[in-house]
Amino acid sequence: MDGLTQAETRELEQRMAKRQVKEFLNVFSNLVDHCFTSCIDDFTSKSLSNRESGCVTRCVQKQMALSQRLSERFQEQNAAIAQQQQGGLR
Amino acid sequence: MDGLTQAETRELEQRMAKRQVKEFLNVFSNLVDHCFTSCIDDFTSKSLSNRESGCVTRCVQKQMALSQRLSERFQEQNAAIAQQQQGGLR
Amino acid sequence: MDGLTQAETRELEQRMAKRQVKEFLNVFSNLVDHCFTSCIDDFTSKSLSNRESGCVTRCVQKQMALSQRLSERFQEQNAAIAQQQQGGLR
Amino acid sequence: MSPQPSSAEKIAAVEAEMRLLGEMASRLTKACQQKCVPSDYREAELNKGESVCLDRCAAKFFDVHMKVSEQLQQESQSRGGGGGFGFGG
Amino acid sequence: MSPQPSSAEKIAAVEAEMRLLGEMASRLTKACQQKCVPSDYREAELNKGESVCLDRCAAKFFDVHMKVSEQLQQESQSRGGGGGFGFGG
Amino acid sequence: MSPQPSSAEKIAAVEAEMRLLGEMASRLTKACQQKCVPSDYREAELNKGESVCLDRCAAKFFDVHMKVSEQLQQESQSRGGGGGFGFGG
Repeated sequence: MDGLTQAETRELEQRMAKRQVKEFLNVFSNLVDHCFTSCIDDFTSKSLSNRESGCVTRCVQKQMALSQRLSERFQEQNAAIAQQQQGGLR
Repeated sequence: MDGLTQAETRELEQRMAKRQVKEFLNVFSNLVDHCFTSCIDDFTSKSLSNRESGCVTRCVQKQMALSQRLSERFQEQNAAIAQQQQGGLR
Repeated sequence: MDGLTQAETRELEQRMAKRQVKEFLNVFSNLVDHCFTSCIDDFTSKSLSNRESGCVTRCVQKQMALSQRLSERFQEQNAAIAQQQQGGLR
Repeated sequence: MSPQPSSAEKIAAVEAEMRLLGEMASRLTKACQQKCVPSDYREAELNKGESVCLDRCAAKFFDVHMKVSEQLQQESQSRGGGGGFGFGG
Repeated sequence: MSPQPSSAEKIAAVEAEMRLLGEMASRLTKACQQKCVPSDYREAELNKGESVCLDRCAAKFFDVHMKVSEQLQQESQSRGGGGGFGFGG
Repeated sequence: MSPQPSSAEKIAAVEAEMRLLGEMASRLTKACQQKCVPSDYREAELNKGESVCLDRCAAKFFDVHMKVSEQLQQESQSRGGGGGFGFGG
Protein backbone atom coordinates (compact mmCIF):
# COMPACT_ATOMS: atom_id res chain seq x y z
CA MET A 1 0.00 0.00 0.00
CA ASP A 2 1.21 3.57 0.46
CA GLY A 3 4.91 4.11 0.90
CA LEU A 4 6.13 0.57 0.26
CA THR A 5 9.10 -0.01 -2.03
CA GLN A 6 8.87 -2.55 -4.84
CA ALA A 7 10.71 -5.19 -2.82
CA GLU A 8 8.39 -4.62 0.11
CA THR A 9 5.37 -4.85 -2.13
CA ARG A 10 6.62 -8.19 -3.44
CA GLU A 11 7.22 -9.42 0.10
CA LEU A 12 3.74 -8.31 1.08
CA GLU A 13 2.19 -10.07 -1.90
CA GLN A 14 3.88 -13.31 -0.95
CA ARG A 15 2.58 -13.03 2.58
CA MET A 16 -0.88 -12.29 1.30
CA ALA A 17 -0.78 -15.34 -0.91
CA LYS A 18 0.14 -17.49 2.08
CA ARG A 19 -2.62 -15.88 4.10
CA GLN A 20 -5.11 -16.65 1.36
CA VAL A 21 -4.09 -20.30 1.33
CA LYS A 22 -4.54 -20.45 5.09
CA GLU A 23 -7.89 -18.71 4.88
CA PHE A 24 -9.01 -21.06 2.13
CA LEU A 25 -8.05 -24.09 4.20
CA ASN A 26 -10.01 -22.63 7.09
CA VAL A 27 -13.08 -22.11 4.96
CA PHE A 28 -12.67 -25.64 3.62
CA SER A 29 -12.39 -27.14 7.12
CA ASN A 30 -15.40 -25.25 8.37
CA LEU A 31 -17.34 -26.41 5.34
CA VAL A 32 -16.45 -30.05 5.96
CA ASP A 33 -17.31 -29.81 9.65
CA HIS A 34 -20.57 -27.99 9.09
CA CYS A 35 -21.82 -30.16 6.24
CA PHE A 36 -20.75 -33.33 8.04
CA THR A 37 -22.54 -32.32 11.23
CA SER A 38 -25.63 -31.18 9.34
CA CYS A 39 -25.96 -34.09 6.93
CA ILE A 40 -24.53 -37.24 8.50
CA ASP A 41 -26.70 -39.01 11.02
CA ASP A 42 -26.88 -42.62 9.99
CA PHE A 43 -24.20 -44.89 11.36
CA THR A 44 -25.69 -48.22 10.34
CA SER A 45 -23.30 -48.25 7.37
CA LYS A 46 -19.81 -46.96 6.67
CA SER A 47 -20.55 -45.49 3.28
CA LEU A 48 -22.55 -42.36 2.56
CA SER A 49 -26.21 -42.97 1.74
CA ASN A 50 -27.71 -41.23 -1.29
CA ARG A 51 -29.59 -38.96 1.02
CA GLU A 52 -26.44 -37.99 2.93
CA SER A 53 -24.46 -37.55 -0.24
CA GLY A 54 -27.09 -35.29 -1.78
CA CYS A 55 -27.35 -33.31 1.42
CA VAL A 56 -23.57 -32.69 1.43
CA THR A 57 -23.64 -31.52 -2.19
CA ARG A 58 -26.47 -29.09 -1.51
CA CYS A 59 -24.83 -27.99 1.73
CA VAL A 60 -21.61 -27.06 -0.07
CA GLN A 61 -23.49 -25.19 -2.81
CA LYS A 62 -25.66 -23.33 -0.36
CA GLN A 63 -22.74 -22.45 1.90
CA MET A 64 -20.81 -21.11 -1.07
CA ALA A 65 -23.76 -18.94 -2.07
CA LEU A 66 -24.02 -17.80 1.55
CA SER A 67 -20.30 -16.99 1.76
CA GLN A 68 -20.49 -15.13 -1.52
CA ARG A 69 -23.43 -13.06 -0.39
CA LEU A 70 -22.05 -12.27 3.06
CA SER A 71 -18.72 -11.42 1.51
CA GLU A 72 -20.37 -8.79 -0.66
CA ARG A 73 -22.16 -7.30 2.33
CA PHE A 74 -18.92 -7.44 4.30
CA GLN A 75 -17.01 -5.52 1.68
CA GLU A 76 -19.75 -2.91 1.32
CA GLN A 77 -19.98 -2.34 5.05
CA ASN A 78 -16.26 -2.31 5.45
CA ALA A 79 -15.86 0.29 2.76
CA ALA A 80 -18.62 2.39 4.31
CA ILE A 81 -17.08 2.20 7.77
CA ALA A 82 -13.59 2.92 6.47
CA GLN A 83 -14.93 6.08 4.86
CA GLN A 84 -17.03 7.11 7.81
CA GLN A 85 -14.40 6.86 10.47
CA GLN A 86 -10.67 6.41 10.89
CA GLY A 87 -9.17 4.78 13.96
CA GLY A 88 -11.08 3.21 16.82
CA LEU A 89 -11.32 -0.54 17.17
CA ARG A 90 -11.12 -2.20 13.80
CA MET B 1 11.61 -12.23 35.46
CA ASP B 2 14.66 -13.79 37.10
CA GLY B 3 17.94 -13.60 35.27
CA LEU B 4 16.96 -11.42 32.33
CA THR B 5 19.18 -8.53 31.32
CA GLN B 6 17.70 -5.08 30.82
CA ALA B 7 17.60 -5.49 27.06
CA GLU B 8 15.85 -8.83 27.43
CA THR B 9 13.35 -7.35 29.85
CA ARG B 10 12.56 -4.62 27.33
CA GLU B 11 12.14 -7.21 24.55
CA LEU B 12 9.87 -9.24 26.82
CA GLU B 13 7.76 -6.22 27.67
CA GLN B 14 7.25 -5.46 24.00
CA ARG B 15 6.14 -9.03 23.36
CA MET B 16 3.80 -8.89 26.33
CA ALA B 17 2.27 -5.69 25.02
CA LYS B 18 1.62 -7.37 21.66
CA ARG B 19 0.17 -10.37 23.43
CA GLN B 20 -2.17 -8.13 25.42
CA VAL B 21 -3.42 -6.48 22.23
CA LYS B 22 -4.08 -9.92 20.75
CA GLU B 23 -5.81 -11.08 23.92
CA PHE B 24 -7.91 -7.94 24.01
CA LEU B 25 -8.98 -8.42 20.39
CA ASN B 26 -9.92 -11.99 21.26
CA VAL B 27 -12.00 -10.91 24.22
CA PHE B 28 -13.61 -8.27 22.03
CA SER B 29 -14.46 -10.78 19.27
CA ASN B 30 -15.90 -13.25 21.73
CA LEU B 31 -17.97 -10.47 23.26
CA VAL B 32 -19.37 -9.44 19.88
CA ASP B 33 -20.15 -13.04 18.92
CA HIS B 34 -21.74 -13.90 22.25
CA CYS B 35 -23.85 -10.76 22.58
CA PHE B 36 -24.89 -10.93 18.93
CA THR B 37 -25.96 -14.57 19.26
CA SER B 38 -27.72 -13.95 22.57
CA CYS B 39 -29.52 -10.72 21.69
CA ILE B 40 -30.26 -10.61 17.97
CA ASP B 41 -33.20 -12.64 16.77
CA ASP B 42 -35.37 -10.37 14.69
CA PHE B 43 -34.57 -10.20 11.01
CA THR B 44 -37.62 -8.29 9.85
CA SER B 45 -35.53 -5.14 9.82
CA LYS B 46 -31.88 -4.28 9.16
CA SER B 47 -31.44 -1.94 12.09
CA LEU B 48 -31.23 -2.92 15.73
CA SER B 49 -34.51 -2.68 17.63
CA ASN B 50 -34.56 -0.93 21.01
CA ARG B 51 -34.92 -4.29 22.68
CA GLU B 52 -31.90 -5.72 20.85
CA SER B 53 -29.84 -2.62 21.47
CA GLY B 54 -30.61 -2.65 25.19
CA CYS B 55 -29.85 -6.34 25.38
CA VAL B 56 -26.43 -5.82 23.78
CA THR B 57 -25.59 -3.02 26.23
CA ARG B 58 -26.54 -5.16 29.22
CA CYS B 59 -24.77 -8.16 27.72
CA VAL B 60 -21.49 -6.24 27.43
CA GLN B 61 -21.77 -4.89 30.97
CA LYS B 62 -22.61 -8.26 32.43
CA GLN B 63 -19.88 -10.01 30.51
CA MET B 64 -17.34 -7.47 31.71
CA ALA B 65 -18.44 -8.01 35.30
CA LEU B 66 -18.22 -11.75 34.72
CA SER B 67 -14.73 -11.50 33.18
CA GLN B 68 -13.61 -9.30 36.02
CA ARG B 69 -14.89 -11.72 38.64
CA LEU B 70 -13.51 -14.84 36.98
CA SER B 71 -10.22 -13.09 36.43
CA GLU B 72 -9.92 -12.48 40.17
CA ARG B 73 -10.71 -16.13 40.93
CA PHE B 74 -8.26 -17.17 38.23
CA GLN B 75 -5.43 -15.16 39.70
CA GLU B 76 -6.13 -16.40 43.23
CA GLN B 77 -6.23 -20.02 42.17
CA ASN B 78 -3.18 -19.63 39.99
CA ALA B 79 -1.19 -18.12 42.82
CA ALA B 80 -2.32 -20.91 45.15
CA ILE B 81 -1.38 -23.63 42.69
CA ALA B 82 1.95 -22.02 41.85
CA GLN B 83 2.77 -22.05 45.56
CA GLN B 84 1.50 -25.55 46.17
CA GLN B 85 3.35 -27.30 43.39
CA GLN B 86 6.07 -26.73 40.87
CA GLY B 87 6.20 -28.56 37.54
CA GLY B 88 3.52 -30.90 36.26
CA LEU B 89 1.18 -29.90 33.47
CA ARG B 90 0.58 -26.17 33.54
CA MET C 1 11.93 -36.92 4.79
CA ASP C 2 13.47 -37.24 1.32
CA GLY C 3 16.37 -35.01 0.46
CA LEU C 4 17.01 -33.40 3.83
CA THR C 5 20.55 -33.14 5.16
CA GLN C 6 21.39 -34.32 8.66
CA ALA C 7 21.25 -30.78 10.06
CA GLU C 8 17.89 -30.23 8.43
CA THR C 9 16.58 -33.50 9.81
CA ARG C 10 17.64 -32.44 13.29
CA GLU C 11 15.96 -29.05 12.85
CA LEU C 12 12.82 -30.77 11.63
CA GLU C 13 12.81 -33.14 14.59
CA GLN C 14 13.02 -30.22 16.99
CA ARG C 15 10.10 -28.53 15.29
CA MET C 16 8.12 -31.75 15.38
CA ALA C 17 8.78 -32.11 19.09
CA LYS C 18 7.48 -28.57 19.65
CA ARG C 19 4.45 -29.33 17.53
CA GLN C 20 3.74 -32.47 19.56
CA VAL C 21 3.85 -30.49 22.79
CA LYS C 22 1.42 -27.97 21.31
CA GLU C 23 -0.83 -30.74 20.05
CA PHE C 24 -0.76 -32.46 23.41
CA LEU C 25 -1.69 -29.24 25.20
CA ASN C 26 -4.56 -28.85 22.76
CA VAL C 27 -5.81 -32.36 23.40
CA PHE C 28 -5.46 -31.73 27.11
CA SER C 29 -7.43 -28.47 26.95
CA ASN C 30 -10.18 -30.02 24.89
CA LEU C 31 -10.36 -32.89 27.35
CA VAL C 32 -10.71 -30.52 30.32
CA ASP C 33 -13.36 -28.45 28.55
CA HIS C 34 -15.33 -31.44 27.35
CA CYS C 35 -15.26 -33.37 30.63
CA PHE C 36 -16.00 -30.24 32.63
CA THR C 37 -18.99 -29.36 30.46
CA SER C 38 -20.25 -32.94 30.43
CA CYS C 39 -19.80 -33.76 34.12
CA ILE C 40 -20.12 -30.59 36.19
CA ASP C 41 -23.62 -29.34 36.82
CA ASP C 42 -23.96 -28.79 40.53
CA PHE C 43 -22.98 -25.37 41.82
CA THR C 44 -24.31 -25.70 45.34
CA SER C 45 -20.78 -26.44 46.49
CA LYS C 46 -17.29 -25.41 45.43
CA SER C 47 -15.74 -28.86 45.62
CA LEU C 48 -16.34 -31.71 43.23
CA SER C 49 -18.99 -34.20 44.37
CA ASN C 50 -18.21 -37.93 44.19
CA ARG C 51 -20.56 -38.21 41.25
CA GLU C 52 -18.81 -35.41 39.36
CA SER C 53 -15.38 -36.72 40.21
CA GLY C 54 -16.22 -40.22 39.02
CA CYS C 55 -17.77 -38.82 35.86
CA VAL C 56 -14.58 -36.88 35.07
CA THR C 57 -12.44 -39.98 35.58
CA ARG C 58 -14.62 -42.05 33.26
CA CYS C 59 -14.82 -39.19 30.78
CA VAL C 60 -11.03 -38.99 30.51
CA GLN C 61 -10.70 -42.76 30.11
CA LYS C 62 -13.42 -42.96 27.52
CA GLN C 63 -12.09 -39.99 25.60
CA MET C 64 -8.64 -41.53 25.53
CA ALA C 65 -10.05 -44.77 24.19
CA LEU C 66 -12.00 -42.78 21.64
CA SER C 67 -8.93 -40.78 20.58
CA GLN C 68 -6.91 -43.96 20.33
CA ARG C 69 -9.51 -45.65 18.16
CA LEU C 70 -10.09 -42.67 15.88
CA SER C 71 -6.37 -42.18 15.59
CA GLU C 72 -6.01 -45.73 14.24
CA ARG C 73 -8.80 -45.16 11.72
CA PHE C 74 -7.25 -41.81 10.82
CA GLN C 75 -3.88 -43.34 10.09
CA GLU C 76 -5.38 -46.18 8.06
CA GLN C 77 -7.47 -43.84 5.97
CA ASN C 78 -4.64 -41.40 5.54
CA ALA C 79 -2.33 -44.12 4.32
CA ALA C 80 -5.00 -45.38 1.93
CA ILE C 81 -5.65 -41.92 0.53
CA ALA C 82 -1.95 -41.12 0.22
CA GLN C 83 -1.53 -44.27 -1.84
CA GLN C 84 -4.64 -43.76 -3.92
CA GLN C 85 -3.95 -40.21 -5.00
CA GLN C 86 -1.25 -37.61 -4.98
CA GLY C 87 -2.02 -33.91 -4.88
CA GLY C 88 -5.46 -32.39 -4.62
CA LEU C 89 -6.61 -30.75 -1.43
CA ARG C 90 -4.97 -32.33 1.56
CA MET D 1 16.04 5.61 15.28
CA SER D 2 13.70 7.17 12.74
CA PRO D 3 10.07 7.91 13.58
CA GLN D 4 9.05 6.18 10.32
CA PRO D 5 7.78 2.63 10.65
CA SER D 6 10.20 0.14 9.11
CA SER D 7 9.25 -1.97 6.10
CA ALA D 8 8.82 -4.98 8.36
CA GLU D 9 6.46 -3.01 10.58
CA LYS D 10 4.44 -1.73 7.63
CA ILE D 11 4.09 -5.23 6.23
CA ALA D 12 3.20 -6.67 9.63
CA ALA D 13 0.52 -4.00 10.05
CA VAL D 14 -1.11 -4.75 6.69
CA GLU D 15 -0.93 -8.46 7.45
CA ALA D 16 -2.53 -8.00 10.88
CA GLU D 17 -5.28 -5.94 9.28
CA MET D 18 -5.96 -8.69 6.72
CA ARG D 19 -6.03 -11.31 9.45
CA LEU D 20 -8.49 -9.32 11.53
CA LEU D 21 -10.77 -8.78 8.56
CA GLY D 22 -10.57 -12.45 7.64
CA GLU D 23 -11.43 -13.52 11.17
CA MET D 24 -14.30 -11.08 11.34
CA ALA D 25 -15.67 -12.36 8.04
CA SER D 26 -15.53 -15.91 9.30
CA ARG D 27 -17.29 -15.01 12.55
CA LEU D 28 -19.95 -13.11 10.60
CA THR D 29 -20.50 -16.14 8.39
CA LYS D 30 -20.83 -18.47 11.35
CA ALA D 31 -23.23 -16.20 13.21
CA CYS D 32 -25.52 -15.42 10.28
CA GLN D 33 -25.56 -18.92 8.85
CA GLN D 34 -26.87 -20.07 12.20
CA LYS D 35 -29.50 -17.36 12.38
CA CYS D 36 -30.77 -17.51 8.80
CA VAL D 37 -30.20 -20.88 7.17
CA PRO D 38 -31.71 -24.13 8.45
CA SER D 39 -29.22 -26.97 8.48
CA ASP D 40 -31.29 -29.62 6.71
CA TYR D 41 -30.12 -28.56 3.24
CA ARG D 42 -33.16 -29.60 1.27
CA GLU D 43 -32.35 -26.91 -1.29
CA ALA D 44 -28.99 -26.01 -2.84
CA GLU D 45 -29.92 -22.37 -3.43
CA LEU D 46 -30.54 -19.60 -0.98
CA ASN D 47 -34.19 -18.73 -1.16
CA LYS D 48 -35.51 -15.17 -1.06
CA GLY D 49 -36.24 -15.24 2.67
CA GLU D 50 -32.79 -16.57 3.53
CA SER D 51 -31.07 -14.02 1.31
CA VAL D 52 -32.91 -11.10 2.88
CA CYS D 53 -32.25 -12.52 6.33
CA LEU D 54 -28.50 -12.75 5.58
CA ASP D 55 -28.35 -9.14 4.40
CA ARG D 56 -30.09 -7.89 7.53
CA CYS D 57 -28.04 -10.19 9.70
CA ALA D 58 -24.81 -8.80 8.25
CA ALA D 59 -25.99 -5.24 8.88
CA LYS D 60 -26.91 -6.09 12.47
CA PHE D 61 -23.63 -7.89 13.04
CA PHE D 62 -21.77 -4.76 12.00
CA ASP D 63 -23.98 -2.64 14.24
CA VAL D 64 -23.31 -4.88 17.22
CA HIS D 65 -19.59 -4.80 16.41
CA MET D 66 -19.60 -0.98 16.43
CA LYS D 67 -21.78 -0.78 19.50
CA VAL D 68 -19.60 -3.13 21.54
CA SER D 69 -16.49 -1.30 20.36
CA GLU D 70 -17.90 2.09 21.47
CA GLN D 71 -19.08 0.71 24.78
CA LEU D 72 -15.67 -0.78 25.55
CA GLN D 73 -13.96 2.48 24.69
CA GLN D 74 -16.28 4.40 27.02
CA GLU D 75 -15.76 1.88 29.80
CA SER D 76 -12.01 1.96 29.41
CA GLN D 77 -11.98 5.77 29.42
CA SER D 78 -14.19 6.01 32.49
CA ARG D 79 -11.95 3.54 34.30
CA GLY D 80 -8.84 5.32 33.05
CA GLY D 81 -6.87 2.93 30.92
CA GLY D 82 -6.33 -0.75 31.68
CA GLY D 83 -9.97 -1.71 31.41
CA GLY D 84 -12.01 -4.26 33.24
CA PHE D 85 -10.45 -7.31 31.65
CA GLY D 86 -8.01 -8.80 34.03
CA PHE D 87 -7.16 -11.63 31.64
CA GLY D 88 -4.43 -11.72 29.14
CA GLY D 89 -1.14 -10.74 30.55
CA MET E 1 18.19 -18.94 -7.59
CA SER E 2 17.86 -22.68 -7.89
CA PRO E 3 14.56 -24.35 -8.75
CA GLN E 4 15.08 -26.66 -5.73
CA PRO E 5 13.14 -25.76 -2.61
CA SER E 6 15.45 -24.52 0.15
CA SER E 7 15.88 -26.42 3.41
CA ALA E 8 13.72 -23.87 5.18
CA GLU E 9 10.99 -24.39 2.60
CA LYS E 10 11.17 -28.17 2.85
CA ILE E 11 10.94 -28.04 6.62
CA ALA E 12 8.10 -25.54 6.51
CA ALA E 13 6.22 -27.80 4.09
CA VAL E 14 6.54 -30.88 6.32
CA GLU E 15 5.52 -28.80 9.31
CA ALA E 16 2.47 -27.42 7.52
CA GLU E 17 1.49 -30.96 6.52
CA MET E 18 1.77 -32.13 10.14
CA ARG E 19 -0.30 -29.19 11.33
CA LEU E 20 -3.02 -29.87 8.77
CA LEU E 21 -3.17 -33.53 9.72
CA GLY E 22 -3.26 -32.67 13.41
CA GLU E 23 -6.09 -30.21 12.89
CA MET E 24 -8.03 -32.67 10.79
CA ALA E 25 -7.63 -35.35 13.46
CA SER E 26 -8.91 -32.99 16.10
CA ARG E 27 -11.92 -32.00 13.99
CA LEU E 28 -12.66 -35.66 13.28
CA THR E 29 -12.52 -36.42 17.00
CA LYS E 30 -14.86 -33.58 17.84
CA ALA E 31 -17.37 -34.49 15.14
CA CYS E 32 -17.48 -38.22 15.84
CA GLN E 33 -17.47 -37.94 19.61
CA GLN E 34 -20.57 -35.82 19.29
CA LYS E 35 -22.26 -38.25 16.92
CA CYS E 36 -21.38 -41.52 18.67
CA VAL E 37 -20.71 -41.07 22.37
CA PRO E 38 -23.30 -39.77 24.85
CA SER E 39 -21.86 -37.24 27.26
CA ASP E 40 -23.12 -38.69 30.52
CA TYR E 41 -20.08 -40.93 31.00
CA ARG E 42 -21.69 -43.72 32.95
CA GLU E 43 -19.10 -46.12 31.58
CA ALA E 44 -15.34 -45.65 31.22
CA GLU E 45 -15.04 -47.99 28.24
CA LEU E 46 -16.31 -47.63 24.74
CA ASN E 47 -19.02 -50.22 24.26
CA LYS E 48 -19.43 -52.25 21.09
CA GLY E 49 -22.06 -49.96 19.59
CA GLU E 50 -20.00 -46.84 20.21
CA SER E 51 -16.86 -48.43 18.75
CA VAL E 52 -18.62 -49.47 15.57
CA CYS E 53 -20.24 -46.05 15.32
CA LEU E 54 -16.82 -44.36 15.64
CA ASP E 55 -15.33 -46.50 12.86
CA ARG E 56 -18.18 -45.72 10.52
CA CYS E 57 -18.17 -42.08 11.53
CA ALA E 58 -14.45 -41.81 10.70
CA ALA E 59 -15.03 -43.40 7.30
CA LYS E 60 -17.89 -41.02 6.57
CA PHE E 61 -15.90 -38.03 7.76
CA PHE E 62 -13.19 -38.91 5.26
CA ASP E 63 -15.77 -39.38 2.54
CA VAL E 64 -17.28 -35.99 3.23
CA HIS E 65 -13.81 -34.48 3.28
CA MET E 66 -13.04 -35.92 -0.17
CA LYS E 67 -16.44 -35.03 -1.55
CA VAL E 68 -16.23 -31.41 -0.44
CA SER E 69 -12.71 -31.17 -1.77
CA GLU E 70 -13.74 -32.46 -5.20
CA GLN E 71 -16.78 -30.24 -5.31
CA LEU E 72 -14.72 -27.14 -4.51
CA GLN E 73 -12.20 -28.03 -7.19
CA GLN E 74 -14.95 -28.41 -9.77
CA GLU E 75 -16.56 -25.15 -8.74
CA SER E 76 -13.27 -23.29 -8.84
CA GLN E 77 -12.46 -24.70 -12.29
CA SER E 78 -15.88 -23.85 -13.68
CA ARG E 79 -15.52 -20.30 -12.38
CA GLY E 80 -11.94 -20.09 -13.60
CA GLY E 81 -9.68 -19.63 -10.61
CA GLY E 82 -10.33 -17.39 -7.65
CA GLY E 83 -13.43 -19.22 -6.52
CA GLY E 84 -16.62 -18.03 -4.92
CA PHE E 85 -15.12 -17.16 -1.57
CA GLY E 86 -14.70 -13.44 -1.39
CA PHE E 87 -13.29 -13.68 2.14
CA GLY E 88 -9.72 -13.96 3.09
CA GLY E 89 -7.67 -11.61 1.05
CA MET F 1 27.13 -24.65 24.06
CA SER F 2 26.27 -23.57 27.59
CA PRO F 3 23.65 -25.40 29.68
CA GLN F 4 22.01 -22.02 30.44
CA PRO F 5 18.90 -21.21 28.42
CA SER F 6 19.56 -18.37 25.99
CA SER F 7 17.72 -15.04 26.26
CA ALA F 8 15.54 -15.99 23.33
CA GLU F 9 14.61 -19.24 25.05
CA LYS F 10 13.84 -17.52 28.34
CA ILE F 11 11.64 -14.97 26.61
CA ALA F 12 9.91 -17.65 24.56
CA ALA F 13 9.21 -19.63 27.73
CA VAL F 14 7.64 -16.68 29.53
CA GLU F 15 5.63 -15.89 26.43
CA ALA F 16 4.39 -19.47 26.12
CA GLU F 17 3.41 -19.43 29.80
CA MET F 18 1.42 -16.20 29.29
CA ARG F 19 -0.30 -17.66 26.25
CA LEU F 20 -1.28 -20.82 28.10
CA LEU F 21 -2.66 -18.83 31.01
CA GLY F 22 -4.55 -16.53 28.66
CA GLU F 23 -6.07 -19.48 26.82
CA MET F 24 -7.03 -21.19 30.05
CA ALA F 25 -8.68 -17.99 31.31
CA SER F 26 -10.67 -17.73 28.11
CA ARG F 27 -11.78 -21.37 28.32
CA LEU F 28 -12.75 -20.90 31.97
CA THR F 29 -14.80 -17.85 31.04
CA LYS F 30 -16.59 -19.67 28.26
CA ALA F 31 -17.35 -22.72 30.40
CA CYS F 32 -18.60 -20.85 33.46
CA GLN F 33 -20.56 -18.23 31.59
CA GLN F 34 -22.48 -21.07 29.99
CA LYS F 35 -23.08 -22.82 33.32
CA CYS F 36 -23.99 -19.79 35.44
CA VAL F 37 -25.36 -16.91 33.40
CA PRO F 38 -28.55 -17.13 31.32
CA SER F 39 -28.17 -15.54 27.91
CA ASP F 40 -31.26 -13.34 27.90
CA TYR F 41 -29.51 -10.38 29.52
CA ARG F 42 -32.46 -8.84 31.27
CA GLU F 43 -30.08 -7.41 33.86
CA ALA F 44 -26.73 -5.69 33.36
CA GLU F 45 -25.36 -6.76 36.75
CA LEU F 46 -24.41 -10.14 38.01
CA ASN F 47 -26.88 -11.06 40.72
CA LYS F 48 -25.90 -12.79 43.94
CA GLY F 49 -26.75 -16.29 42.69
CA GLU F 50 -24.77 -15.83 39.48
CA SER F 51 -21.76 -14.47 41.35
CA VAL F 52 -21.67 -17.38 43.77
CA CYS F 53 -22.15 -19.79 40.90
CA LEU F 54 -19.19 -18.25 39.03
CA ASP F 55 -16.92 -18.55 42.07
CA ARG F 56 -17.81 -22.20 42.55
CA CYS F 57 -17.59 -22.86 38.85
CA ALA F 58 -14.06 -21.42 38.73
CA ALA F 59 -13.01 -23.59 41.67
CA LYS F 60 -14.46 -26.69 40.01
CA PHE F 61 -12.86 -25.84 36.68
CA PHE F 62 -9.48 -25.72 38.38
CA ASP F 63 -10.19 -29.00 40.16
CA VAL F 64 -11.11 -30.69 36.88
CA HIS F 65 -7.99 -29.23 35.27
CA MET F 66 -5.79 -30.70 38.01
CA LYS F 67 -7.64 -34.01 38.02
CA VAL F 68 -7.33 -34.49 34.28
CA SER F 69 -3.68 -33.50 34.41
CA GLU F 70 -2.93 -36.08 37.12
CA GLN F 71 -4.88 -38.78 35.34
CA LEU F 72 -3.02 -38.18 32.08
CA GLN F 73 0.31 -38.31 33.87
CA GLN F 74 -0.60 -41.63 35.50
CA GLU F 75 -1.80 -43.06 32.22
CA SER F 76 1.30 -41.96 30.37
CA GLN F 77 3.53 -43.44 33.09
CA SER F 78 1.67 -46.75 33.13
CA ARG F 79 1.96 -46.94 29.36
CA GLY F 80 5.59 -45.88 29.46
CA GLY F 81 5.92 -42.61 27.63
CA GLY F 82 4.25 -41.71 24.36
CA GLY F 83 0.71 -41.98 25.72
CA GLY F 84 -2.50 -43.08 24.13
CA PHE F 85 -2.89 -40.13 21.83
CA GLY F 86 -1.85 -41.14 18.39
CA PHE F 87 -2.73 -37.76 16.96
CA GLY F 88 -0.42 -34.91 16.45
CA GLY F 89 2.85 -35.88 15.00
